[in-house]
Amino acid sequence: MDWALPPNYSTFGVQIDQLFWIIFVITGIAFVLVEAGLILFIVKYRSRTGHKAYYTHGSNKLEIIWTVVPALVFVVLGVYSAGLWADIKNPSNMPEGAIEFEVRAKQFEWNIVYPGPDEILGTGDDFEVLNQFHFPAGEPVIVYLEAEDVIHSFFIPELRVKQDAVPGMRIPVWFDATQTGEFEIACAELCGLGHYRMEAAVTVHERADFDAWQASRALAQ
Amino acid sequence: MAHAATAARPPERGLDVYTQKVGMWVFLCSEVMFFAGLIGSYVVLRFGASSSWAEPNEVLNVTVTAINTFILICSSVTMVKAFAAAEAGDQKGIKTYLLATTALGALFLGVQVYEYYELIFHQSWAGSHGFTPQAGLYGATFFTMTGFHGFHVLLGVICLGWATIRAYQGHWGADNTHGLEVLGLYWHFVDLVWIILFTIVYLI
Amino acid sequence: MATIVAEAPGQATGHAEHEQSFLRKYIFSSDHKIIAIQFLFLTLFFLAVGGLLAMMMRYQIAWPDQPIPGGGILPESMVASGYILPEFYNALVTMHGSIMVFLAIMPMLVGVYANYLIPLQLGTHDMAFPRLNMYSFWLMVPAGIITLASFWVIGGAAGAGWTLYAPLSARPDLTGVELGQVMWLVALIFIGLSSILGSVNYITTTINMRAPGMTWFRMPLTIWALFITAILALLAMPVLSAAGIMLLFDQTLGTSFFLPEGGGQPLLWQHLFWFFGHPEVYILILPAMGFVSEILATGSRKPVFGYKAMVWAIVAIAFLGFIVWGHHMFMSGMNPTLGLSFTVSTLLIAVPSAIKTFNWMGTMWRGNLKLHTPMLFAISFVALFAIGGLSGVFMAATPVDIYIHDTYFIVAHLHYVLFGGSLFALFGAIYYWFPKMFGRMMSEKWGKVHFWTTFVLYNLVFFPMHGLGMVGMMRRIYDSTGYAHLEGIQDTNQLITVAAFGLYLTGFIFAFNFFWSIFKGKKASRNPWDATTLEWQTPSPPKHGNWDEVPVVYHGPHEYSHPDVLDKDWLAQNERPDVVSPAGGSH
Amino acid sequence: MSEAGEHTASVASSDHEHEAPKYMLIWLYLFILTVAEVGVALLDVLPKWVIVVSLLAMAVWKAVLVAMYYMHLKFEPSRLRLVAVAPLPAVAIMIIVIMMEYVL
Ligand code: HEA
Ligand code: HEA
Ligand code: CUA
Ligand SMILES: [Cu+2]
Repeated sequence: MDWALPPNYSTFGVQIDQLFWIIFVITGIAFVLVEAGLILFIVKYRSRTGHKAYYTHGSNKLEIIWTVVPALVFVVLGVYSAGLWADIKNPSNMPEGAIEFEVRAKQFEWNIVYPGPDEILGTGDDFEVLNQFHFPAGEPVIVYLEAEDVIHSFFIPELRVKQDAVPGMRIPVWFDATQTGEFEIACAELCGLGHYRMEAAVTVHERADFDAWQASRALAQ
Repeated sequence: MAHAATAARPPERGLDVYTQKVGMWVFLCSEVMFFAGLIGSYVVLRFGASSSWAEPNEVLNVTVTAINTFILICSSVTMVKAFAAAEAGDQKGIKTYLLATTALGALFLGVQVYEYYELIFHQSWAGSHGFTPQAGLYGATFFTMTGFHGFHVLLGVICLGWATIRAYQGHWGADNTHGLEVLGLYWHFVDLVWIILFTIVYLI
Repeated sequence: MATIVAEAPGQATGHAEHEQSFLRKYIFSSDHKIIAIQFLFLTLFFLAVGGLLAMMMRYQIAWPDQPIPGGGILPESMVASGYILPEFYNALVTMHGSIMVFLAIMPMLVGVYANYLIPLQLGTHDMAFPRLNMYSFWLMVPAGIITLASFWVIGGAAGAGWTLYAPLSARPDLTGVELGQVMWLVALIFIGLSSILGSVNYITTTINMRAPGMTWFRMPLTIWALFITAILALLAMPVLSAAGIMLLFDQTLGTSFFLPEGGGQPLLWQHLFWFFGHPEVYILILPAMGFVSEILATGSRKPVFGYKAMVWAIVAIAFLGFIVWGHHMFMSGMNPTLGLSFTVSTLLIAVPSAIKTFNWMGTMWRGNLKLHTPMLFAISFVALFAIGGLSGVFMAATPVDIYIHDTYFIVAHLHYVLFGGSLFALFGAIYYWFPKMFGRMMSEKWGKVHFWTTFVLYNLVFFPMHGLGMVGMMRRIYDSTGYAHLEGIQDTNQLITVAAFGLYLTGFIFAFNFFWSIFKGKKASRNPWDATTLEWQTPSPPKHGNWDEVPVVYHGPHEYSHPDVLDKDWLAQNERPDVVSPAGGSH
Repeated sequence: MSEAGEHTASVASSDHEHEAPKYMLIWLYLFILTVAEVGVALLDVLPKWVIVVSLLAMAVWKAVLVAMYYMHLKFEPSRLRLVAVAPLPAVAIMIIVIMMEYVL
């Protein structure tokens, strides 16, 4: 196993990965500080006979330092995450003119509703395919998530996408794949005994290939 | 810092009230959270609901329940009177008022049982016969909230009955009021919860 | 004296030892020390059960294509022709998490140590309401029995995760679990009641029954932690009970609080659960932090560094703990704007934890470290809690959580804080207070063996899980071999499993040491660790009623190496200043 | 030693040096408020939001009366009052935040 995030294929995935590694560095510093400090103290201050410990009740200066410094780090981190989060998840920041799909999750399959050649959901040329999700690369995609029975979670690791599908709700998710490729939708929320095998194939096409695929599928319906 | 002789020093100052009373108040805090969980869910479900909620008096018999509310309020007065009688050492008062409180509490329960009976067997809602816990969110929340309140009243009535028996044995008096006060706190709290429930379940 | 006796009603004869029957003395006892020991045996048993479930899970994850050894003894509904069934796996995960949280760690932290330590460290004869205390133990017993029984009913044990997300948990037709889910909720309601009764006792005792001189800021940090924990439990548990009752009605009465078909809201369950659940995880760590502060001070022979900062940090964690619950719901479809405020509060709650971590290090700094077993566990608590806390920061950053939510990264986080945190602190606490409880020492040699094997194997089991999470391995999956993106992780999974088996075996080293020491351990003196708090100034074990005469407190809780005290390096809280040394003052 | 005196006093004798509260008067208030509530709700002449706000206000008013007089909070030491209101912030946070799901 490599200790790495899988290759990233989505636009905002770059920033997510960046943030991951930024936090990795910050927490890494804190980690080294704590662990090295502990080891140093164990070695340096282990009990010696006749030695008496240094008597102190603390230091206000130090308390202030180690309150303020982490607080500042966390505020900066919070502001940065907040911005990125709003870009990714806030419905008002969803890209305009994206191609739209509907995904209906149920035990234990993913029903993908395609908009058809007219690229509008809810019209006559819509069609449904079980466990196969095809979409074009290089342009934003919006998926409307629904669930029929229990909560499932729509997870495509390479696209850094995850969103629960909740019965009774219709939740939009968007992403923009940078390259073509073959991936999987995995279900990330425990949904019953078939949870572990609730997967679907994802194929990211060039736009032209996608149009061709969709046209052929629409005809076959 | 001058230290007084060891044994004379009292325990640290706590809340300046006796322990059972503190215990009851602390316990009531958890009861507040319990009912807040139920009431909060009710508010959220009703606010976020697509289906309609009935107007007051449409399904529930507000008049009967208003009278019932009044009964519970009266039982709070008699309870507090029983406590005042105990403080004054008035044995007759203790007995009369405790008996009255128990009776009023039981009466409240009786009316609630009657109300449930009428709702389940003679009321219709949303086209179906019988207003039951299965009658949509409205029925479910109604029976859950009033039911748990009723359960608390039942526990209270049992304790009150016990306290009344003790009263006839001459247990309470000017030198023994704590038990009554603590029981009273519980009883008034149940009344208080009902005041809130009555408003949001029956009137709004 | 008179006032003090009046303070303990129902136990007015706090120190007049009556002849009591065996049953009253050891089974239906209302002595807080006996109740604590009863809780200890019960929770250790459930720790072993929870661990056993984990072992079966680990076997399945590592070798999904091989029958489990000894599976034949389990009924067909769990293990069919040697293979663990997916629905049984779900039951294993659910019951492993639930048992560990509700029947092992939480009652061990609170049931055992709040009961044992609050009266002893505060200097009272017993709890405020000893009878209530007994009920709080005896409510746990049916909860445990129902939980164990649920494995054997038709449909098996609950299988919707310890978080019981509706609608899965509400509809038997969707899980295949018929009774198990209901039984688990009933058990949960018993546990809730038990913990509320316990909390009422702990809070009342702490507020109203402290010994003379035991001011708020002379209370040992353990008491502070247990007191604040009790407040958390008091306010959070009832919400779970309320939600649990509604879920129970959804399951049995056909209501639809959490079922969208009937107009209900699945997300409402999550809000209520986590409104309880996040304070719950702090219930699971605060007492551990208290024990560690105390063991570190004793082991370093120094007062706790920044005592007041430590107290305020506990209070801050508790307060903030009520406003961060949404961080478990970032991907749940919750309003994204709400997610923003939860990110900020979640990051803020890490600040008091940082304060605590650095103060622990400050306590060790320039100390005179005695590396006995409790101390080793306490130091590694700091080391491992830091890892778990730091991985929490990744998840608190919402964009990162998009990727790592519901992966093994979370599993790594939760075991670092719960096992590396709570359980390590508990092992430390057991070794530390064992002499007081049983009057004998646990073996140091076997204690050290237990510590080192546990420490090494523990890290081998849980550290690689961060990597699994980064690769994208989802939680609660029965078999990960079907996924393209999870190719090549099976070696790691097998390594983890082998280490986990070893880890389970270390439990037996501990169990052996524990039982052997109860009967054969070296006799303990009053104060084997040269500690300052009140419980060490009584005989080991203390008698019924704890004290003939209530002690008077003159000093702060952790006065080690006071320069004015010449003959020893500690100053008990109740040592008269004029007796110890002319200049010895209180602080 | 004044601390000791205070303490024993508060434990031994009850805390009712205050004049007895007017229990019947409070009862009258509660009665009138209940009648007013039912009236407002059933007559249904005011705008909906006025009804809701006034009903909630009256309910809270009644609850406060019960807590203050029948549960004696008015006459208790302020430390005990602190215990009594302790859960209210948690209640407020819980309900307000969950409601924000729908408002935001
Ligand atoms: C004892 C229990 C415990 C504790 C103490 C914590 C502490 C924290 N937890 Fe954890 N958590 C759990 C138990 C616990 N957690 C469990 C059981 C789950 C899973 C539930 C489930 O779904 O089954 C979970 C899940 C969980 C999630 C949800 C993840 C998801 O499902 O997607 C999140 C998200 O924010 C989170 C965050 C945090 C944070 C920020 C802290 C912070 O309090 C940590 C603070 C500590 C530190 C940060 C380390 C020390 C500080 C320093 C060394 C200072 C310097 C540091 C810096 C400057 C960075 N936790
Ligand atoms: C405090 C809590 C705690 C503890 C100690 C543990 C301990 C362990 N856990 Fe657990 N775990 C959880 C809490 C805990 N876990 C929770 C909350 C979840 C989430 C559940 C969910 O998703 O719903 C989880 C989930 C979880 C998973 C994820 C499953 C999945 O998502 O599919 C895994 C996988 O490996 C795992 C493994 C282990 C292992 C190998 C141990 C081992 O460390 C166990 C080793 C055993 C012991 C240390 C016991 C030894 C003791 C004795 C033998 C005592 C004997 C003594 C006497 C009787 C005197 N756990
Ligand atoms: Cu669908 Cu898990
Ligand atoms: Cu949390």
